[in-house]
Amino acid sequence: GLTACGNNNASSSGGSSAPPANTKVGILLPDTATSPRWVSADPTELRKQCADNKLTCYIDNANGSATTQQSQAQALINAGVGVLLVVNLDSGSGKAIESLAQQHNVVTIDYDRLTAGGSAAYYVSYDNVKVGEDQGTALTQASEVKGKPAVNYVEIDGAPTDNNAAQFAQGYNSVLSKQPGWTKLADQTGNWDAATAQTVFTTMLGQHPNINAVMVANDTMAQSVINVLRAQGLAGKVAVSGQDATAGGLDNVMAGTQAFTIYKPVAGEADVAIKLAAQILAGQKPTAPTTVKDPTTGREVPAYLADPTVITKANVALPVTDGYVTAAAVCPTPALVQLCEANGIKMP
Amino acid sequence: MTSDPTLELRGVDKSFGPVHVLSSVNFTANAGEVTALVGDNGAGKSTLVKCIGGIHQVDAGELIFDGTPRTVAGPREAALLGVEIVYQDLALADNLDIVQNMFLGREEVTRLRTLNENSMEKLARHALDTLSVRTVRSVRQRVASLSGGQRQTVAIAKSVLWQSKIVILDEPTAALGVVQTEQVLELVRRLAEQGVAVILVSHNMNDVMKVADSIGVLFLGRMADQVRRKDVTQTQVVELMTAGRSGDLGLSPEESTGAAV
Amino acid sequence: MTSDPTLELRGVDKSFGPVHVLSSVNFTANAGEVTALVGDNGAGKSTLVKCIGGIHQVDAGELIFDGTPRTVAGPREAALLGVEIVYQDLALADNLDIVQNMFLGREEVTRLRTLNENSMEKLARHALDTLSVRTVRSVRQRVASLSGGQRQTVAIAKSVLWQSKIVILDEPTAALGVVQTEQVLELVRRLAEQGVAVILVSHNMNDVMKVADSIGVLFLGRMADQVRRKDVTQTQVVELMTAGRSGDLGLSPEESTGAAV
Amino acid sequence: MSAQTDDLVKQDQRGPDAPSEGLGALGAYIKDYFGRVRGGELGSIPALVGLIVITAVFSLVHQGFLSAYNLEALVIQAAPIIVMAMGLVFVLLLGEIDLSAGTTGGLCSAITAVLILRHGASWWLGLIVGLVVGLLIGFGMGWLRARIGIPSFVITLATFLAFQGVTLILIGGQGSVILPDNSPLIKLENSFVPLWLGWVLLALVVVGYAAIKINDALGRRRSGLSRPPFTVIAAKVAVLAVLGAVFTYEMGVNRNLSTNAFFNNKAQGMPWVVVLLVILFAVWNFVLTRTRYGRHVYAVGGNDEASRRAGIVVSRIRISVFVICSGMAAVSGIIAASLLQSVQSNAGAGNTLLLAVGAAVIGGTSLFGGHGRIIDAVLGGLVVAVIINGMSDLIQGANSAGYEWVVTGAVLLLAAGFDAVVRRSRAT
Amino acid sequence: MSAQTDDLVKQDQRGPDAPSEGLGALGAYIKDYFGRVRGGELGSIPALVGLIVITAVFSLVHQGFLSAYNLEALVIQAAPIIVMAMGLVFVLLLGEIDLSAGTTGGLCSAITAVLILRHGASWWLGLIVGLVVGLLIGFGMGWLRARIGIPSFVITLATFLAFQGVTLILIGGQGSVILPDNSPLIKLENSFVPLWLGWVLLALVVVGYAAIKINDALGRRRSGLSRPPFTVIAAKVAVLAVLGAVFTYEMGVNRNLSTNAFFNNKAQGMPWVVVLLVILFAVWNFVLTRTRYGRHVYAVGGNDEASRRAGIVVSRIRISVFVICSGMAAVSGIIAASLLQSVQSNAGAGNTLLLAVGAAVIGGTSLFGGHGRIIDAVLGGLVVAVIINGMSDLIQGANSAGYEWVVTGAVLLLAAGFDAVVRRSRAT
Ligand SMILES: Nc1ncnc2c1ncn2[C@@H]1O[C@H](COP(=O)(O)OP(=O)(O)OP(=O)(O)O)[C@@H](O)[C@H]1O
Ligand SMILES: Nc1ncnc2c1ncn2[C@@H]1O[C@H](COP(=O)(O)OP(=O)(O)OP(=O)(O)O)[C@@H](O)[C@H]1O
Ligand SMILES: O[C@@H]1[C@@H](O)[C@H](O)OC[C@H]1O
Ligand SMILES: [Mg+2]
Ligand SMILES: [Mg+2]
Repeated sequence: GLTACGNNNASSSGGSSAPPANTKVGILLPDTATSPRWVSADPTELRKQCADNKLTCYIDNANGSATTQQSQAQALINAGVGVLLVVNLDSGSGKAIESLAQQHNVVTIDYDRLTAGGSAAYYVSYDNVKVGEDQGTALTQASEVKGKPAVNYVEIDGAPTDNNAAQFAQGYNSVLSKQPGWTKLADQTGNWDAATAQTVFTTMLGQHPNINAVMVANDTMAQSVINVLRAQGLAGKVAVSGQDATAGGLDNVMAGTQAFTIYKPVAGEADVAIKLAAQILAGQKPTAPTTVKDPTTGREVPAYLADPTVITKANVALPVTDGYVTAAAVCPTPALVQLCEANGIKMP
Repeated sequence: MTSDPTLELRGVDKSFGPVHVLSSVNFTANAGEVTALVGDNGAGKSTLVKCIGGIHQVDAGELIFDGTPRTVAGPREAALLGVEIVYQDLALADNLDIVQNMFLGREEVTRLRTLNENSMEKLARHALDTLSVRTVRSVRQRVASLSGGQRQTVAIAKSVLWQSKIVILDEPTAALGVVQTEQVLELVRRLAEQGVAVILVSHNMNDVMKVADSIGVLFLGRMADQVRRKDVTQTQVVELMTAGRSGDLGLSPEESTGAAV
Repeated sequence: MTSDPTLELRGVDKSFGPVHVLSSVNFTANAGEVTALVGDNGAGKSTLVKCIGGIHQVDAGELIFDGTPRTVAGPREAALLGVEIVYQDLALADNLDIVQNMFLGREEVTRLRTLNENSMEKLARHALDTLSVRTVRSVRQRVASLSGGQRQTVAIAKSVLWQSKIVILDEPTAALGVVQTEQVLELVRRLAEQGVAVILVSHNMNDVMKVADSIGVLFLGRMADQVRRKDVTQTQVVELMTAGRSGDLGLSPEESTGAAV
Repeated sequence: MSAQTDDLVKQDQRGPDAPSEGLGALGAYIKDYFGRVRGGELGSIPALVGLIVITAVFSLVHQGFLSAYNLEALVIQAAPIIVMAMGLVFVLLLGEIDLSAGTTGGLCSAITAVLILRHGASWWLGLIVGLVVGLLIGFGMGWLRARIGIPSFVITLATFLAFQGVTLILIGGQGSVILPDNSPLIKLENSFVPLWLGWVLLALVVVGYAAIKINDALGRRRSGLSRPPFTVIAAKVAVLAVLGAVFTYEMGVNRNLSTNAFFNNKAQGMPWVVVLLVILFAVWNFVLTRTRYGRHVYAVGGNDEASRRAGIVVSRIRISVFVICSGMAAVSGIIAASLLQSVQSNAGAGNTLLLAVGAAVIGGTSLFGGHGRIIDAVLGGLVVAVIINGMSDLIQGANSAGYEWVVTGAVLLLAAGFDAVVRRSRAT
Repeated sequence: MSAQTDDLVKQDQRGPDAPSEGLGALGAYIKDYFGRVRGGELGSIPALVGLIVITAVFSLVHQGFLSAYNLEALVIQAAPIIVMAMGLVFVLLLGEIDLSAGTTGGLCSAITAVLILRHGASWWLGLIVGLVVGLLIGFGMGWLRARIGIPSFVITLATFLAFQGVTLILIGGQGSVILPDNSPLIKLENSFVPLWLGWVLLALVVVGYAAIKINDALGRRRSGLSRPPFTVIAAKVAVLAVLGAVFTYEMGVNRNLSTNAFFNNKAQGMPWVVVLLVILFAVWNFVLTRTRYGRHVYAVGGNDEASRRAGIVVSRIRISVFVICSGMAAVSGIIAASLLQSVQSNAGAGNTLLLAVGAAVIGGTSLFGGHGRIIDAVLGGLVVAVIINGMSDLIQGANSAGYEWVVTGAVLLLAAGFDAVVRRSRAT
């Protein structure tokens, strides 16, 4: 029998000892381009949790296509899953999947991204607005700008098609716009894409050579910003933000060319979500610690929200020690191995 | 002559970029007559035909139909003026079959506006039969698979299905066999007898002398002369073609050497 | 005859899907002779030529070159066997100029392996001159802009630049003027005198009777007969073409009506 | 008409005495058919065989691939691809390309959705505006191609980009607009034809098909032309009836997998979109094969200069195919919106267009103009849908996206390779 | 040679007495040139004029567009597009398409990066393996096209998808592989030719160009053929020298924007990639215009049946253009990696390919085969790069992406429309 784990506030509503009739869980991941997490951290952790909870998990990635995700959902329902974890590509297609699932009595959980107007039973995530706020705050704390009376900054946002990007922007804008002495010189989208971000930032820098800080939404795009700064001899002199604690991002943090990155350990989402799924399959109806208001329907969606961690040079080793990224990925060359060791990342 | 010629060209000029192909060409074709248009290779015969057909626009000069000057903006306008042309390069759609090609642009339809395939198929076969093509397996064959002569026959048959005032045939018998050539020449005469103004472009002097009433000779883009058949011998025509002049016929000596190329 | 014919076909069959085009065709061409290949439209002449040129593969039968049976897998193999062909459909690349077309596949190069444009341009111009084409403005003109006859001249000039053992001309004079036709016929005789086996496909019986040493007559895909020029009259040849037989020449009565179509 | 000619063109015309029925005629017909196939006139055979092979393979490696549930999923997934491919066939027939068909569909469905949701338009008004915009877009692009002479690749590359932008602006930062639950637009892909009506419709289709074929044959007989034996017609009608019946029956099975005792709502009957597909197929097939317009499309695609000389207004034909293509793209976009019950801000971007063109090409339509049929879109669209559907369940796990891409590419290549090898017999 | 013929072909050949120098000859040459232009032989004029117009517009609406800083940015952004377009020209010359050139580039650069970073390969070994993989990919696709007969659209659609998958699998969960800072690969786009060397290279190019032109003219004179007057050659060489000098000078200006007094590391000199571009241009231009191979590429593109009959092994030519295209795609991918100093898991996906094809087409290359030159890739690539660069800062704000897409599409269309209108004079 499956026993509910208590450490994540998920409490059982009924102590059933009979083995669950259905142990199949479907997991729909969104894409591969916006963040490496969907290819590495999430599936790895989810799979591990599934094994621990003796569940059969089917993990699909929709490659950024809502149609593909829809057909994957159908295939999973056809395969007989009892719970479906959905990381939607947008609320609309997410909602379609959830109503499809509901038709077939499959319980859905919004994973990482909330499906506005959807019918998910739970929402498990990091708080994206909070992530944005943390990004904004951390940027103001960066050594390159800290204490300066006047700071010129530019913004490079995520993809306008991604609701999370809007929430991140909402978060960091709420912080930066209130920061005394901070002036926003330009605001463009980098589309979560390295090449776009690089073109955009090249032009920005040409127009505004006196930039002190760059509010860039994730590590992939931050790398492009740093490339351009480096060509101008400005890398390390301009504060650059990030997100996702990617190997490259951590390298840049260690090298001092990026001020920080945001670490969202998947365990915070994956462990909770899978345990939740196990409980649902076992016939329980756990009570969530909090709720999040669905912006379209106003429904209070039961939610489990984890807190992100800001990673600076000081705690740069954390994602590696957690196993979120491997030391080999962070330190691929001899020069980086040295840097890693100096920052407390031990090579295996 | 009391009535206007069916077609008259006056001072037609045509260049392609730096290349002058036709220089002030005059030419007439009368109803009920076969007017031959001859000239050396590259003299400009096909270009002249294409100007009449609206494929090319003339740079200068007039096209006069039944006494009225007209601009022929395109093949549609030419068709409306009653001009029907068999081009030297045939212009068939390889992906269509014989019937489809023969009725292209003039498909017959039923009362429901759907294609009347049965009627077209019958008419097409009949038209081909009159031209003695014996080896065409089926009129539903794609023209891509036809032999050179068969293609030519399809193009000719296509042009005679319609009631036209002017029929222009640009080297229609080039690829044809002995019997088929006879048939086409017979057809040419028959058309003329029906009152059509037939213009025949040909290199075959025997054929020209046999069927033409009038002969226009192009020499390096100029009209060397247009003469009545009965007034000339074959030798004279050949001389006109190759030298631009023959005795007192044709261009003046200066003109014939300095002709635009 | 002591030596083998330069080219001999034995029992050649060729169909396209359900269409039988050639049925057990025999044919010979000797060095130093002009062998005419005649027949009605669609009789299969061009198909036969394409089989020799490796464009089509025969379904059955033998192609014997100088006494040795060979399979001609493609145009390259044909060229290696010394066969040079002017196809009825000319096959020129419209986007290339005259020189480029004439030397296509056999470009001359300098010691540095770069194209020797100068040498090719001179040779091309010379070859065209011998064919009396007077209206070609420049040998650097794209062939797309050439007149029908000019295109044909380019194709012919292309084929005589090379030392070949067999030269096949599929209706080479169809689009040519009087003078140019003369030149081509002269060329044909000259080639034969140089020991080449020339095969001439033509619908012009006058030309055929004038230059041919031997005449093969195709009738609906069968070889009605191959005869020596001196043994026949023009009327007999035309009869063979149109009926498959003439007196005791040609197919048996049954064969000539039941011939495969 | 000389007797001799009659002899020689006997394939065209049978005299009144020639058997046009009976075993002899049937044998001749079949022999002729195989002769044509050997000669390279393969029609839909390669695509059909490819479809059957892929389906067979997937249903072997993948339990439940042929379940009623998945069959329905397949149909509704294939629908937008097929519809877009149908429109593309017209453009491809002229040797043109429309890279923007996908984003045009996205844009039109976005317009429809935004009108309905944000401006309170009724669903049919939204729908009409969306479709009209599609037609106008097609007209604009066709005009630029035909009158200004810009290559269609560049025009439609520009609109491919631009429409993505417009859709994004329209839908805004929310990522998608959700159609109201009760909207008839959603019903298209998510509601089902009542069982009895399904059978009635099938009967109509079969009877209609039979009537047309018989009428054709009688017409040819009246005109003294050769015609297929009635046995052949009967056989074709029978095949259609059987396939249709199997499909209708399968779609009649309750697909609701839920074992839950609380709910009892059944999912049975074919999705309404099937009816739309049948209608679109019939209409466009009719247009292409039985009207002057369709004939002119083929002619212009085969030889536009010849068509011009035949008096066809080539530019008008050229514009019209873009109009049809964009119009069908709009329909396709709306079907996709129905499938997803919403419109994404990146609707129609990505591989949508490439897959639809791929469908038409696999079906047998040439990219060089002059060769293609509406059935190509249907068969090719089914092939693509089967590959995508089959794929979406085959590979699981961390890098599933990567492997799926690889396998999808490989299967696509196999399907096309198979097709090519079969067709190659055509080349001598 | 008859005297008469000589007369009539006088444009070809001037007798020894005809003036081949002096004002008369120059006048004749210029007149002939304009005659040809009026006749529709426009060459690069439309693309060139388009480029100038767009550049002028952007530098009006957008301060600093022509600064040395932005000029360099433009060049390094254009480089991968131009290189890919150069390869595509070969494929397009045969009327084929390679939809996978973008993802091939991505894959090859991923292989190079992964080899260097994860397997400790030296940079040149990684580079060579990446390039060789590119060539092999091209061979495979060419073989499928030429021998199996699958349409290239479908083959390369399949590989477009598949290579995206392979790259994703290779790069794996990290999202990107970052090239080591000191890698020579990074230098390509980020390091600069020393000023003196820049001028030396320019001198070499100018002298080389002049030498070739003069040698050609002398050769034609020796063969008794007409040749351009030396004044024309001198003028062309002078234009090249002046443009080159302006560029070299501009690139010699210190582009460092930092006004900081503590540091004075300069950014000056042209990026190394310019040298690579010049070499690639020279090589491929030479191959296309002066070798038998190049001639055969044009011939097969113009009329493959005629080429076959002329003894050209068409399949070999067909395979070779895919090899060249994929090889150049690999080079392009590596340049892109140098630009981004990393390889992303979605490298080369998205619009990369469409923009490169658009570049070639805007430059003047036909999609139907037979017409195209290497300079098309350069000019068209610059047009596209200017549009993208000019766009990247024109519109600000959250929905800027949408507007940018729209404007990019619009500008692309304008550029192409302009091009088309200019070229249209060709049609009568
Ligand atoms: N589009 C074009 N561009 C440039 N020159 C052209 C074009 N079309 C034709 N010409 C030239 O115009 C001249 C006349 O061509 P045309 O086809 O009218 O000759 P023709 O008298 O019909 O010759 P033929 O008897 O060989 O058919 C030729 O020298 C040809 O090269
Ligand atoms: N690819 C093909 N498919 C089907 N039938 C073909 C094909 N090629 C030729 N044919 C048929 O074969 C027959 C012979 O054609 P061929 O071109 O050899 O005739 P020909 O003797 O050269 O005639 P012409 O004098 O008209 O040039 C014709 O009936 C033609 O329709
Ligand atoms: O972590 C981010 C994720 O939340 C977002 O959806 O896509 C981009 C990533 O950087
Ligand atoms: Mg002509
Ligand atoms: Mg022939």
